[in-house]
Amino acid sequence: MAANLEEIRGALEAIVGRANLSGDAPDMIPYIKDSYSTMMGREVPLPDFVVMPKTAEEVQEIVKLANQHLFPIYPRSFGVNIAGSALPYAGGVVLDLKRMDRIIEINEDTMTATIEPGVTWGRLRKEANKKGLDVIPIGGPYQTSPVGNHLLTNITLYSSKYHCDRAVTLKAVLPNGEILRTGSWASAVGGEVNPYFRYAYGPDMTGMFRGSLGNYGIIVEMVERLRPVAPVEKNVFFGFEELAPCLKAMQAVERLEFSRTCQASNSSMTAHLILSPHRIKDPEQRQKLLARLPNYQITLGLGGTEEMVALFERVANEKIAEYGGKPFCLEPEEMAILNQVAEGASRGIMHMYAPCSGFAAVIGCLPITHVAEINGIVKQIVGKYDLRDPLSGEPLDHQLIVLPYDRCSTVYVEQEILYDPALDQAQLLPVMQCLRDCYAQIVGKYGASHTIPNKTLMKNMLPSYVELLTGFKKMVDPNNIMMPGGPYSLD
Amino acid sequence: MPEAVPQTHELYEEIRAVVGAEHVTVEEFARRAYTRAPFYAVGGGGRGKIPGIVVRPGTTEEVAAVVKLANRTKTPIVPKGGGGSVSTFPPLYVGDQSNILVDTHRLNRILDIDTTYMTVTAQSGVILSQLAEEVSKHGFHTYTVDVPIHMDTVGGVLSGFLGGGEPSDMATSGTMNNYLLGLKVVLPTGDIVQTGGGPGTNIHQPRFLHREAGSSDMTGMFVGDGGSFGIKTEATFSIHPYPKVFMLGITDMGSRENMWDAFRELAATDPYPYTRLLGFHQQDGPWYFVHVIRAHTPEEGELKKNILEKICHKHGGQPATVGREILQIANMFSARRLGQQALPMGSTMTYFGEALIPMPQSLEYLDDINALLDETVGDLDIYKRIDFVVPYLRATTITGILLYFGKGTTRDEASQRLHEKALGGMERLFTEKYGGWTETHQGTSLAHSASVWAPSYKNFMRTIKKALDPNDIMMPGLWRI
Amino acid sequence: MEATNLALVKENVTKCMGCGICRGVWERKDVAMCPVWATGVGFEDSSPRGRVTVAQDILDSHISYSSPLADSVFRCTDCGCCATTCDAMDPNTLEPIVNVPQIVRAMRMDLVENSLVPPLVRDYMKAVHINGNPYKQPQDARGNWAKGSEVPLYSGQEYLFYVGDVGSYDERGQKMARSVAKLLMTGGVSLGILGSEEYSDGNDTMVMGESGLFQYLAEANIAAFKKHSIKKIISLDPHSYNAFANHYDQWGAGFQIQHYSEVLAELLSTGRLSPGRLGIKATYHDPCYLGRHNEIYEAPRKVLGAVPGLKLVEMPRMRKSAFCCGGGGGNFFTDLIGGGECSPNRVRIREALDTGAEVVAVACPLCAKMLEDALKAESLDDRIAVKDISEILLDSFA
Amino acid sequence: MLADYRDTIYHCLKCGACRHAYEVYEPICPSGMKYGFDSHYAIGRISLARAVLNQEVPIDAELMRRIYTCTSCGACDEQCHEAVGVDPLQVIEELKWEAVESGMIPPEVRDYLKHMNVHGNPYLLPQEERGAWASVAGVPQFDGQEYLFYVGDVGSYDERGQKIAAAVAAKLMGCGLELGVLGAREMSDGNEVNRVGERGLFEYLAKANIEQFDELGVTKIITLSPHAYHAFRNDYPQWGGRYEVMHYTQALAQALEQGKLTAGEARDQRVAFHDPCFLGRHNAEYDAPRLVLEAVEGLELVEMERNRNNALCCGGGGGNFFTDLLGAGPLSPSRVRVREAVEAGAQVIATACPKCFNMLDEAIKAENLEDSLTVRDIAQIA
Repeated sequence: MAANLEEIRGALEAIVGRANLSGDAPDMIPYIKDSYSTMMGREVPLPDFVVMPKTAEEVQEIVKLANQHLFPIYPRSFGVNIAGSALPYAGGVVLDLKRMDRIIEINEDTMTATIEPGVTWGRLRKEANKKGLDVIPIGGPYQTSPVGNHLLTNITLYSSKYHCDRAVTLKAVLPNGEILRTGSWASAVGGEVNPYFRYAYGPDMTGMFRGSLGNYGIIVEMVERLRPVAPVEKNVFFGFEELAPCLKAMQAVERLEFSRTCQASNSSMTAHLILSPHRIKDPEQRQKLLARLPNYQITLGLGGTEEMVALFERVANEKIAEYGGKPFCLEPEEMAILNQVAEGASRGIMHMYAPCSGFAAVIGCLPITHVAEINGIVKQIVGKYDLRDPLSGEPLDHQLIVLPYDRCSTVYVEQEILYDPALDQAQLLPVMQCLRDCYAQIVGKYGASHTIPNKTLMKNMLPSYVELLTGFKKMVDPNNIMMPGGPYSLD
Repeated sequence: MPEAVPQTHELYEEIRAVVGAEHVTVEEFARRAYTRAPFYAVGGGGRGKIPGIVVRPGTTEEVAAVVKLANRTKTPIVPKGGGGSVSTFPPLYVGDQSNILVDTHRLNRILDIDTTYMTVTAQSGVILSQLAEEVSKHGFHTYTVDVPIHMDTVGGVLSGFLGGGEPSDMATSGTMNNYLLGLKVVLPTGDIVQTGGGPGTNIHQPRFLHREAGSSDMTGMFVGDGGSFGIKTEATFSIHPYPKVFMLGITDMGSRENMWDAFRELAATDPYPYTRLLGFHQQDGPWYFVHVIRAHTPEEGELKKNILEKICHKHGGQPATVGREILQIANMFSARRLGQQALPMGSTMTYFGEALIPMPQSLEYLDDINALLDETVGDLDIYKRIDFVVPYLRATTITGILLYFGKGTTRDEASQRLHEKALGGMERLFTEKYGGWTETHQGTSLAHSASVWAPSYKNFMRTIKKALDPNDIMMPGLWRI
Repeated sequence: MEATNLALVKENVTKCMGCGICRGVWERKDVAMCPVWATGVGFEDSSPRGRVTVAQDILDSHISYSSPLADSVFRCTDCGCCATTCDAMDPNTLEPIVNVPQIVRAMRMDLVENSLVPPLVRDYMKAVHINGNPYKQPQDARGNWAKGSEVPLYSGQEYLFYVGDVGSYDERGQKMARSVAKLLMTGGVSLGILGSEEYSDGNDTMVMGESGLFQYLAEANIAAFKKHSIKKIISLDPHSYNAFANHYDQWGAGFQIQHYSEVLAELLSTGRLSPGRLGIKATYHDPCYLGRHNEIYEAPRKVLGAVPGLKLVEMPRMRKSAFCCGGGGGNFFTDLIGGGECSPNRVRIREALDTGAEVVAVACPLCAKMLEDALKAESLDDRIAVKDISEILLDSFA
Repeated sequence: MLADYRDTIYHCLKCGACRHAYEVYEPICPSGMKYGFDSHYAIGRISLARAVLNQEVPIDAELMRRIYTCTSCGACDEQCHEAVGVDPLQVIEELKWEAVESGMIPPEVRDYLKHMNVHGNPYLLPQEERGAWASVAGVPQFDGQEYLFYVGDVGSYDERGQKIAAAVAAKLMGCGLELGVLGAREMSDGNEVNRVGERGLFEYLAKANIEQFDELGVTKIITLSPHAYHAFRNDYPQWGGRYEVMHYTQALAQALEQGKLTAGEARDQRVAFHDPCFLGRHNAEYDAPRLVLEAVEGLELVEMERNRNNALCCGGGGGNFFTDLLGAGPLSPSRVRVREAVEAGAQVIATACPKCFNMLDEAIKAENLEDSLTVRDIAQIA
């Protein structure tokens, strides 16, 4: 690329304007590191340019240019980059899409929002609320982008109630620069008035882009399903002493199919959700709270008319009691935070990363029956490496959060091993080893899958499936310009 | 006039070696029997192409072997399930007279029902009602298409219906695709691929619990593909605890305005007080709602019923006093069987303009297709026409006219006129005004859909098709790309 | 090639919507299933819908009758399930209007007339034609089953006990004929048999399209009945019952016909038979020619219900939805469907086993034989037994 | 030393919370909003700080150009502090200091500091003219009055600033407050100097001011500018300068409470108050200005979407008022801000800081909103 760098710069400038392109190191450094790369100690080269397009047409032009000059492209939607998914592993162009931040439509009738990648859950929620609607977040923080989240995964903290076709249709710039609209949006002319059905026109192409991490193209617009706000919406909280009955209760309740949202966590996680980063640093406050918290907790989101919510609550109480769970209550302020967390996309969710902000997440999507076991395994491995809580210096109690998928048939499990990110590489070694051990034992034995395609994990996939994934990649991106080189690439 | 059709097939011997003599035939009468689908004449003109050979493989591996043979000679393949498609079956249009019709009838085993992970894995030739029955024995239910549950196979519905078909509870459940966890597919090259679940789950446990857990959702690509991306041989679905309470009701909503106001309010109510909702009326008659409520407890059912009734009542709804005819119409939409609404002798039933329409435009669309109907086939002997509108989740509706031709209109006549006049009008409506597409069913919808595809979409499909099917043997020409 | 008989039922053919429901309903609650389709032999042409399609193609002269087609056509068991499941209904009666068995019979008649019947069918016809029975046994031996029993030859008794081919010649049938006769007589029914004067009822020749032979047999039987001034007949075999009740009238039959299960039910209800206690669990398999074709569902059940201690459990597919044993439509003799794991009788015996019954009760000698064969093929002899309802009743006396 | 902030730097999660205001969910970082690249947001600046710390990149003028567009408005702190507990502004300002130390600063910043060094003010005007506005306005020189009315650079030299200073003084005096100004004796408060990292000059100015205040017997100070208020209140005590410091809006609110302020009339005007960062976010004073405005008869106080702790900076902080590194354009914060005021339905955007006034007034012109929106200082409204 170096040979014709100036030519490319000129062309890119002509597309996005001088102000929205930079090839200066200070502008590009922020795009080559995130928590993941830091912990893994992986060096990611500087890209050649950071480019901020404003329109789909500009994105198209850039992609065409990339094919012409064969440079890689790494798009990022709003750029909440924690796990190394959008780093420019092979240089080239970082496409920062945060200028594409239009909420094109919030349709009250179809209860959908048409958004660009730079729109965040928070903003979408705010605008939706104005029309009596709400978002159905995937579970990321409020400042993440629905488009970006869908590129990662479709897993949600929301129960089966809302899992249908959340990403309805989308408009993507393919690696060849053409625009592809999926679902009923694919109609040449009429599609513009009806992007509200996911499955028109044969194969479900919306699904192809979900979880693709940008490998198959750049989503420039997406129709996201919203939900109406029920007359009464309420979260109820139950505490358990043991994990196994807690998970059993969660499964039993989820099978009744009335909860709007559901999640389980251990007290270590709950404390982090509740306490702001500063308060949790105070050992006294933390201990006090932990003493009041049940060891494990289930949060259920209920919604409906007053009578309905009352009924659901009663049934939930009865069901949970069968497994020894009890409702619990904390101070109003604390409950307020937990309530926000239960609704997703809140600041409380950010608290779980704080204040250490070094977290080695053991993430898996697996049957709920394995959760207690792998929780024990993580605990044991953490003990083996004698990891310490960076706040208190006490032996580390890892954080556990369990989010059911579709009535608990499987769950999304996240276990956070907190560490102090200011430690140097040598000091981080035990944490790294611990994480590797966890993965080796859990992925291998339980078939736990990450939520994102990862080269290591792809080794565990059926070769025929990998072939389909990579074959599809070759087909739509023959020059391999999208996302090459990283752990998530499909080249 | 008798059509000259070949009586032998160049791959007969080899296919016979794969599946055994009793599972392959080149008999003309047997081949012709596969060109029949419900209301066959109405959808698009006659019975169409006759396959050159019919094969009933018994295993995925046999399917793969047949597909590989077909690749060698570049012979078109048409997979077929139960043949319950109501708007003609795609093989009528695709391929040529050497077509290998792969009948999945023998792939009819339910392989696994797992109540812990709540999944069922079945071969693609399993009839949906069989699936439902077996699953219900374990206290669970599946979201399978309702009409015609007794004829359609898992593979046929997943391939032929947009979104893999609409379960009876479509108003709240979405399509079957939402409950599909993974597929085993014989690709057009003869390679076998297992989708779903992604990393780990494929190898370490025989369950496909997350479609997107490992990467892109490669499962969805095969849903609604009309069979052109491969032959499905196994599918895994999630199953659901059976809601014990089932309540059905009919409400007389009076005027169209009343119906629509209530319809909109119902669609915006959270949680849904119903699992199925249907608005319909006949000629100048009142609009009726048919609803189904499902719940896990009687109280939950009662509460939902109260909410639903309150909303209907608020907009002028009255408990309906309905005769047999209305019940029959209501049944037509909820019937688990296709034509159970008692056809008059010699009449022919079809859907006219059934389409997915954004909710706000549903009634406008209804007016448009009624006008189109008047204009194009209105002078034929029409015995009955029923307008209907059904919600799909909260965004779109399935709106259309249920049309019965009387004795004075023969099938051929109806077919010809629909084909010549009405279809064009419909295409215009969708390209110019409504987007989306007519019909959720396989057959005409797939055969015509490419006509309104955006060029880039067409390109994309062509690219995928070319890469997956270099010899273009699987349902060639289905999308006219 | 002539399709005269098919042309007569043309309206029936054109009424078909092609929905395919006639093939059967897997959900085993309301409607039955085509045994041929369930077996998986043949292709779409061997399903009821396929048969109509083929008929349409013949009528439209797209194809002609042929030997392979004959194999397909003769594979139908005439069980009538398709005619009960058909979705094309008369709006006034809500009854199905497409009658596939009728279409199949017309095609078979055409095939017979065009000399295109499969060899096994031809053998059957030939045997009946020459020997008067498909077993190629002498006519004199027809009454042999009754030898050693007290069953008298007919001589003016109130009833003729008509036994038919299977009851007369088949070992299993004979056993059943004896137990039925014994019970009837115990109940004080005055009856006699025709013995060597009995002729084949012709039911299966009729459903196999040999209408000439059928007429010949019917007339021969009628003549024999008239000769003996027979007014009331009890039939052993539902197939005979079907022929007598529905077809003999055209030749001026004029007698009253009952199936033995009806008579037994009456004897039990009037106290003329008092069964003993029998602590078993039994399920009842409806024969197609008794059930679907003639709507006799209650009588056999009443018989079983009258046995103290007997617990009747039903199979999911019963009465109108009962699943054919595979022996109807001539297939008992021609065996065009063949064996195998999915053969109808084996499917049926497994279904019976699933109910937890120790005994599957039958009321037709063909069904008895078919299911017993299945029992052996499935090696279920020690888990479930096939018994005629009369045999069960007799057991209770012992 | 940047190294002192290693923990803070390493604790950045790169979550981007610093870019948007929580609960408002709108862009909140003035420089990021303008430039877009992450390097102009806290998230990127922390990355740069880390790279500098690890000696992966040198501090140079190009790098510092990304740092100096920071207006020290504190919005990133506000977001990040609550979300993950990091205070990025400290790191950013530490970088600025390191840059000044090593001389690797953009020319615009260098010029500003040079002017401050040479002239004592960024306007390159003589010290004698500092009090000129006061004699015109009839504000007495400080001579032992209860309050010192400290005006600062903008109020002293800038045309609009002078008008505001006069109005504020008049209003305060109207409330019966005894005050005096330092006039030609007044020295820069040094807050902006501090914000661009010239800690030595700031210390010099602070000490000089403290010396003079003490010499003159100043005990109570009312400041015109929130910037001066911030420096006096939070920074001066470290050198022994402890005074009772009020921002003039606080003084007016106090007067209102005591019944000394008779607020004027506004002819049915809808007014939006623009929180100055150094009054609001940095010193948590959100209520005093609103109390004063609400007391005005016929005035309807409307709020812009981004208000109080989520207020959007006008772009004039952190030295940018003088260096103008942020530059103009439709996405410059001041222009975004006036558009927001119009969206909120305001006819007047009320300020309590002469810098904000200037920035917004210019923005109204640039946006051609003169007919629908005017900027007025609180003292001009009340």
